[in-house]
Amino acid sequence: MKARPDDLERAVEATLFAAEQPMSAGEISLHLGGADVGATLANLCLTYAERGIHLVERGGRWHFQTAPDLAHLLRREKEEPKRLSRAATEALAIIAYHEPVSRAEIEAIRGVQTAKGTLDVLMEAGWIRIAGRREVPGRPTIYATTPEFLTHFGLSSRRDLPGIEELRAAGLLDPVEEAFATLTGGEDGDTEAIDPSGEDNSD
Amino acid sequence: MKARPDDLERAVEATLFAAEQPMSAGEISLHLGGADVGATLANLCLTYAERGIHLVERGGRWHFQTAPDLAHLLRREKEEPKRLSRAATEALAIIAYHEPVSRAEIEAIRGVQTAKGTLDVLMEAGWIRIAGRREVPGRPTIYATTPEFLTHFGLSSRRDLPGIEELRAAGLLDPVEEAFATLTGGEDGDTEAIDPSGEDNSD
Amino acid sequence: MVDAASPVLFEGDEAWDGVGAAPAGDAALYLELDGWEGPLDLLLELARRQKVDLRTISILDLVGQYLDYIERAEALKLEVAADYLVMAAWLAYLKSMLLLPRDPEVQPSPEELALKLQLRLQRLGAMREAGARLMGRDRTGRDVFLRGAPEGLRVDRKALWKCDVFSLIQAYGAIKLRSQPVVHMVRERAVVTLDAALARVSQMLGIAIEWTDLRAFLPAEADPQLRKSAMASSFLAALELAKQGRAELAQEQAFGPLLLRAASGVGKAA
Repeated sequence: MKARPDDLERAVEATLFAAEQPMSAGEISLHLGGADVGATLANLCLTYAERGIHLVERGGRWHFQTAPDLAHLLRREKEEPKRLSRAATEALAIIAYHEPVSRAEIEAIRGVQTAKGTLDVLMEAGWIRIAGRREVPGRPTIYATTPEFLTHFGLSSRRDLPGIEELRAAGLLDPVEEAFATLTGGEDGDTEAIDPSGEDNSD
Repeated sequence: MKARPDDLERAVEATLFAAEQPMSAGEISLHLGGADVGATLANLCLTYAERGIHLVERGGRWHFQTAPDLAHLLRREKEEPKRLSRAATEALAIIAYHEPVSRAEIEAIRGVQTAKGTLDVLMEAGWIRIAGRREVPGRPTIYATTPEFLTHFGLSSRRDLPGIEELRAAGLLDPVEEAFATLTGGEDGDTEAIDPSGEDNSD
Repeated sequence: MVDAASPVLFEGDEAWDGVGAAPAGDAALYLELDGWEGPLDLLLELARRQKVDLRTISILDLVGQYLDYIERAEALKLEVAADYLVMAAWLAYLKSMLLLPRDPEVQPSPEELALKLQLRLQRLGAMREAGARLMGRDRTGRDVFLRGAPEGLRVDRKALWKCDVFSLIQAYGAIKLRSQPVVHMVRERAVVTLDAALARVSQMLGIAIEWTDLRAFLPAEADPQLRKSAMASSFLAALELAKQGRAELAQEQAFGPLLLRAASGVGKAA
């Protein structure tokens, strides 16, 4: 930790400390009259690395938060966030790892219908958003995660999603049909299986 | 500043950071299982003394706050260019040509009511000022232009404003009859008396 | 893959924990039929009980377990939802195909169907694990905390008013235009008044014994405007004279020439 922070460092520190929302480097710079804050942010990150407060970047936006290892000291007085149902947890994971996805694609993976309320809960939490429509027949709505999702789960970016690289490498993020075609030498794709479990119910 | 804060220091730091209210040393201690936090608080105070955030004690309770010299960052003014509305432009023109005038007089000349906000905008812009009161029943406030008005419009004096003849020559008074100029008196629009019908309307 | 019984992984889901933690293979498990999220979910749980990687799972074993499970649930007279039964029928079909000698005519082959089922289980398993790991992260408001009472940043927007001198004088011109009293001037035009026409027609009528076209009474004027005016007033004059009994009017057809002569009585009297 430097003995004496420079003026810009102090200003960035104060700005982020006072902010009610995470801020992007651009927003901080704008607030501080256009100064280049990239190096300063990196510096501050280091400065606080060993303290009880950390400066973190989540989805390109920066904020201060308490060090994770102190959770046990702080938790008791704080209300825990509401627990997510299993359906909502799975839907969130599917959206995060596959985004953007349609409801039909979520259902294809889960093998069951997704109750209307499930996605609503995730929207209300501010973790997912409607990301447009897929340009296929029926033009289904597609969903993606939000910057708040990254903030809440402590992810710098979607690349930080636990195990996403391994899952991608193993082909587990590819649709079944695609993986199947790869495994069987590109034959399949349109087999009309008497599969009762909803794999083909594309929207 | 110490290279590595000890655990208690980190805990106190995080506790005060996350607290929604300032906390007394006793409350902090209670929160952290009874540790003596007096020395730690004094330490933290020093640690942050030169930073953009300060740890301060107010009436026996501690909290973090933005360094006083950076308080201006919390409330920043942003200037947005905005075009003057038509009503405001007309009111300003009347004040410039006829000053000092009361609001009732402005309305009499414009032929429509002038919202209170219109004159406020001109005051906020710094182009008009209250120039006293007219000594008539109701003693209405009268308005005149300011030196900033001349500066903004690039005029060395109000005599620079084109007179009626010039306005006509410029095609700005096209269908207007000759007789009109005598009604408003004077060629150059300087401080001539204006339509007396408006003068007695109290504000 | 993570052991299904791991409580950390699926914390917060009572039904699922209950199932996962149930004593292996027994009534408790069957009673939980409502707890499954569909047949695929049940299959995945049964697969996990094989405690092997989903990539090496024996689909045949799995099918057997599933069918067994449904049978026993039915034996216990539990309500088994339709989709579980549909899956059971499909799995029974798959199982018989897998066991019978391969018929090359049947497409897709049972091995391919089994592979697809396995791929689906892998995907659901992967996402279930990902969800659990996501929930287990240092979450804001549970593990890490934001500043309790941020001062907040406020940006006060101040209008920077803009106007130029041309707009100003243009506005003044507009006001002057608006407030100028409107005066309508009617241009003077040459007309033949009714009185003039009356005098002229009655004078000329004195010498017209025969029917005469009204147009003959008009002054010889080049100006068509004035001629129109003369026509209109002469017509009115003719009507007036007829009303007074001093003239007679006739018209042989609609829009035909209007004929005029002195009333016979009058003529004789004069």
